[in-house]
Amino acid sequence: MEHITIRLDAFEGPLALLYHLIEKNEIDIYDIPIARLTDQYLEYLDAAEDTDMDGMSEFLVMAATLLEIKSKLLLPKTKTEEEEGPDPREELVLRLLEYKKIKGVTHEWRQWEEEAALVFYKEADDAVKQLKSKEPQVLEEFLQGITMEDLYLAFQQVMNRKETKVDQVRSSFKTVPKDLFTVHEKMEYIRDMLILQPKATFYSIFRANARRMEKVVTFLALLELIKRKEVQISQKMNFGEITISRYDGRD
Amino acid sequence: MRLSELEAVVESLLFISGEAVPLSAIAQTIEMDKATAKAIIHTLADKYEDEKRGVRIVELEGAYQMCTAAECFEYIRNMYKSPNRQGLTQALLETLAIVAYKQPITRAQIEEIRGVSAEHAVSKLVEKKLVCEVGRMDTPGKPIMFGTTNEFLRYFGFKSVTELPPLEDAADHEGKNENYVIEE
Amino acid sequence: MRLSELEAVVESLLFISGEAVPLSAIAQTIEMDKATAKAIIHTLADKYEDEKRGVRIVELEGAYQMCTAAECFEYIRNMYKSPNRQGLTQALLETLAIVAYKQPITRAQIEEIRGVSAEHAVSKLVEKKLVCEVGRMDTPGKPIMFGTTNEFLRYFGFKSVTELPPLEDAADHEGKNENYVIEE
Repeated sequence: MEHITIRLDAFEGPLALLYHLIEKNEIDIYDIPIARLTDQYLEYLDAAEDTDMDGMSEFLVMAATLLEIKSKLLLPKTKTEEEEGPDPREELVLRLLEYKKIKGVTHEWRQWEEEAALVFYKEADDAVKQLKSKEPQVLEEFLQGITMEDLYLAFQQVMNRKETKVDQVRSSFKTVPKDLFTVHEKMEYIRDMLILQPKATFYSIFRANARRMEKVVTFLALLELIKRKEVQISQKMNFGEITISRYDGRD
Repeated sequence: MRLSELEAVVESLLFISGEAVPLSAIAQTIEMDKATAKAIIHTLADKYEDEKRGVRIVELEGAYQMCTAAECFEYIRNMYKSPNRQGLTQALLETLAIVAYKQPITRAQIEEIRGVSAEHAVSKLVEKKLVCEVGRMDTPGKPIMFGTTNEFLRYFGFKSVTELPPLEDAADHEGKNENYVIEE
Repeated sequence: MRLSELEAVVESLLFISGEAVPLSAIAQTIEMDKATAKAIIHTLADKYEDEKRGVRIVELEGAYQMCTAAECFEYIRNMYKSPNRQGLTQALLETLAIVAYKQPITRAQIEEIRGVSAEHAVSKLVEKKLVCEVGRMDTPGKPIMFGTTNEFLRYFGFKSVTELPPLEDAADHEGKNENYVIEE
């Protein structure tokens, strides 16, 4: 070996070094000249400069393995060839093949890595985080300010509905959906909308199939939000489009 | 670089930003003057509008932001707002009212009145401590009976359940159709 | 609802989400079966591709995510002055490949293949969110098993771990481990 310094940490481990030697010497992996390979491997270890013991130990374990295989092969054969046990090199060969497969695929992966680096993914928007974390924790918030009277009205409604259900004549009429919308709910709806978009047109806050009562409640909710200075509306010109946006602190 | 390519670049810039991007930053990035950059952005914005796409571009004081189309809002909200995240829904309100007035009551009886499954509603109300188990009915299967809790009373400010508004008054409220609540 | 409207809704859902959206979530939101939802997503993805738009849609283990087109990379980088992504070291790359092809796999099993300690590499990969714990092996000591993440798929542009380019000699899959338990 010439006078070159070898840095073992250039090799990712003993298998990498072994693999390097096999490639360099164009060795047939299925018929490894173990004596020659062992010698070369040891030469590398000798030439390696100031490697710390931690990093070295793994290389030394492999050296021991190689020497063991070498000595086994050198032992005089006492039995006929058929009775011969497994080739002492077999396990090492399997490991090298396994390692070769992984090493082989990483070349391809480098390309994928470079190509994929050209693509950006958006971080989760604050908007989405805000939409997600909305489970009301406090009972007051959960109940949204409903009163005993609301409860009473709701009960009334249910009982009425139940009675009309058995009424054959009435039940043949088209049912009129009796949605209940609260101003609180609609305020939340408009707030959510302004989380997703910085401004909304006046018409877009009304749901496409909204009935009169829902529209009234939506409008009341908008007025309430304006009163609370949570949103502001603007109109560029007379009869122009009315735009709703989050209140920016200016009047 | 062709115009359509610049348009694609602008699209990617607005997409990845997630917030409003100043016109000057866009112009600088695509190495064009502001007027050209602005024209490209507006072309893109118009295209979104004309094709009724799921995203739109809005202008905010000389900056541009990509956002979702208002028409898609309901769906986005539905995806991120699972029902158990919402507050008091109509189903919960009705179920709570039935329990309050008919207690003790079993889940089957609630379902009988409302005509739909009460499983989710009851368990949600139990979770919120507005309703609790108060015993078991002495019928086959011994179904659980539910009643309102002290939390319920505390919230509504009643000393006892006997103070609920009486049912006879129903007629008075009939015509008002006040099925919405205005908050304070 | 018309098809073009559904397409717009899907577009808005993918735009707003900062992560891969599962097909099932999209299907549920637009109230369609999965096959229809998938067809809509693919139509949209093809359109982006054909029209050379600034955004693209990628598939990640049956979920979908919107991202920028590779052609726009330079511009985005210029605007955000984001540094070039440093590639993985050979040690990390090899370890990652082992995890990808042999998952779920323990650290000891990785070390057996590479012949060196995998402690540093594994913790580095976990830190980079390319690899994560997926359970524990049902053997004495219950060692942690590792698998790849969606971030791993994004990092290389793979669609799914089942669609990785085959190992040169991938015929033998005896390496598969089945005595593990998935942790909740």
